[in-house]
Amino acid sequence: MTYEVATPVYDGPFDLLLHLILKEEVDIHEISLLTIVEAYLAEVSKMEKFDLEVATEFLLIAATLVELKTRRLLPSRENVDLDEELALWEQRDLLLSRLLDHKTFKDVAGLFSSLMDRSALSFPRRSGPDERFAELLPDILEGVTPLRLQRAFVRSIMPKPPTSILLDHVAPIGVSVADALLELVETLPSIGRVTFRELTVAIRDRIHVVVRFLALLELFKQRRVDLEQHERFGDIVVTWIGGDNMNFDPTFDIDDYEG
Amino acid sequence: MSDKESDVAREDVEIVRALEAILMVAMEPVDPSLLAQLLEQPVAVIEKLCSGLADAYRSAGHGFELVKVAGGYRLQSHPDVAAYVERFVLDSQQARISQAALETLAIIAYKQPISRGQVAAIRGVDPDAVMRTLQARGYITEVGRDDGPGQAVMYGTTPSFLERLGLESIDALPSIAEFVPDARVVEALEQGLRIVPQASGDTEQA
Amino acid sequence: MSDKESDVAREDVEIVRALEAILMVAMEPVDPSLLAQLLEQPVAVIEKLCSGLADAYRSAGHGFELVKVAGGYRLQSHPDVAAYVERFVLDSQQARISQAALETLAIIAYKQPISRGQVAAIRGVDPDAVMRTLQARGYITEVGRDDGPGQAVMYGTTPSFLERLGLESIDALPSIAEFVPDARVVEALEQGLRIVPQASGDTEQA
Repeated sequence: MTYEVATPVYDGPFDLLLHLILKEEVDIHEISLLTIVEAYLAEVSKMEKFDLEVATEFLLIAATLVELKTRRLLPSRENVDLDEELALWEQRDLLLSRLLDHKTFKDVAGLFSSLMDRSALSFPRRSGPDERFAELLPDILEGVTPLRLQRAFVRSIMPKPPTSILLDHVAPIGVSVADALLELVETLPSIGRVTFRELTVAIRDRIHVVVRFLALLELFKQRRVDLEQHERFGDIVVTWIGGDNMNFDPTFDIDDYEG
Repeated sequence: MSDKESDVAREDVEIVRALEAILMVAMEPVDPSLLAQLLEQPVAVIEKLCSGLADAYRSAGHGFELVKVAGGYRLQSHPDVAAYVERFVLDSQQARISQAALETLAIIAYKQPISRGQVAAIRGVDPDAVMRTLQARGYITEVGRDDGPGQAVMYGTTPSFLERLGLESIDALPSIAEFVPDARVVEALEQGLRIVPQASGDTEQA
Repeated sequence: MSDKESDVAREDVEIVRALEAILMVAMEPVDPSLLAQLLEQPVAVIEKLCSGLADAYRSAGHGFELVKVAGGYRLQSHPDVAAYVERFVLDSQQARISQAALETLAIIAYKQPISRGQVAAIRGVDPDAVMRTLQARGYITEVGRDDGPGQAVMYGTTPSFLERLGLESIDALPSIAEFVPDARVVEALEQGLRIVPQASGDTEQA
């Protein structure tokens, strides 16, 4: 089963997610949450003006999607932690309500468009008082001199200073899951067995850790690695089981839409 | 009609003429309470006279109409003859608004006051550029700051927005409940975001 | 208001409605030849219809009238109810020019003839409301139409603007030539801000 994802222009990852879920002929199992997560990371990295609130929202949504994906990939456990389970349901419900909001406001936009089209057919009377009332009008040019006018002109042609926030403390996200995957495929076979903590010890940026974790999940799905976690919050042991044969393109299989 | 009533009606004629004259020199919708104050009449009387005047214009078949928009009364050209007026007003500023801007405006209109981050959470994209355009057009404005620790700037719609949509007030918008997606959509979304893998024997490909 | 308004010949009804609509939205008296062109009628017919409309308004006892001033037709408030209009004008006008209005006036003074779209491009915000105020005060006026396909209305300053500023002619305005190269520095100093090397010129455009 193949379909075009690139043809329609999506207005961001939510639009894409909504489209994928609501497109009935597509098996819902096929939905690539990873694509959406990557779209979010791309959104954050291309943000014109870094806004912590906006970035946090995106990362929260991305994290929820990661968790949902993790659940589907990993076999269900027998002893489920109730708090953890509740937190996940809460996150999922939040995401669900946002998707519903998104859909709702897309429909409201249609109403706004038709209201605007209708009101554009009438033009308001806006002429103001005519010259018979001129002497009643306060002199708004009181105190305005040719020099002030000149200064106002100079000020108006100036580029407005962009309101910017210092970004020194925020590292740009420069790594995609595909990149992380390539990196792992290059290093893991020679190491054989390693813990996730060791794999990420040199990474200071949390988002890079997330990206690397997603890459590991991909390898797990492709049966190139085995993952073990002996206790909750315990370290994850990664074992390379892909053999020495590197004759596959590790990026080829990432959540593509081939059935 | 009794004599008393026709006396009142005669007195009203003067008020109605004054109303027409004021609306003729106004540059934006005129608040009924200002009209009430200037014409020394209760607001209810002003509202009644304006609505009567609007009816009179309609039945006389004028090329203009009296409407209540953005909380005030204004005279405007009749939509029937828009084609002629458009020829006259060639550079009308009613530029078309993008789909992204409409969706953003929809969110702000129903959820105001709302921060940029909250808009982003629903839109799923950074609304910065679109919100600056909407602000430059005068459809939205900063209405305060959030009480929370971030003290995010909160946005709301303006009277210009109401004028652009031809709405009397924000309450004239239909209830958001009318737009809530139907059960089929909700079900599909729940299924798409399900936590527990399906019980059926099919293989999970994620 | 009265049945007399329906005196106009039936076949002219559409033209009369269009005429009313155009006069309702016009900011300045409209030349009969422009009306003739817009409504595809001979000038003589337009003159006759306008005069008929003026009579109809008079006999219906409206608070507005249709008059011919400065060679064009204009709807205006009726002198009978001028006292109410005066109250409204006194109550609703702002006393001092806003920063936005001053900048808009400066752009028009230095760049005339200029269209509203061009002013918007420089200011980065819609100057519509501000320009209407300046026009209503008689400081700027329509000076023609652009030759381009849009035929945008072009604006310029008025003799009363020059008089008010004590200028012989528009050429007597202080030169801006020397400011243009260093303008960014001047601005930065004024605002007490650091100069950003790659500050882009169109941050307002989205």
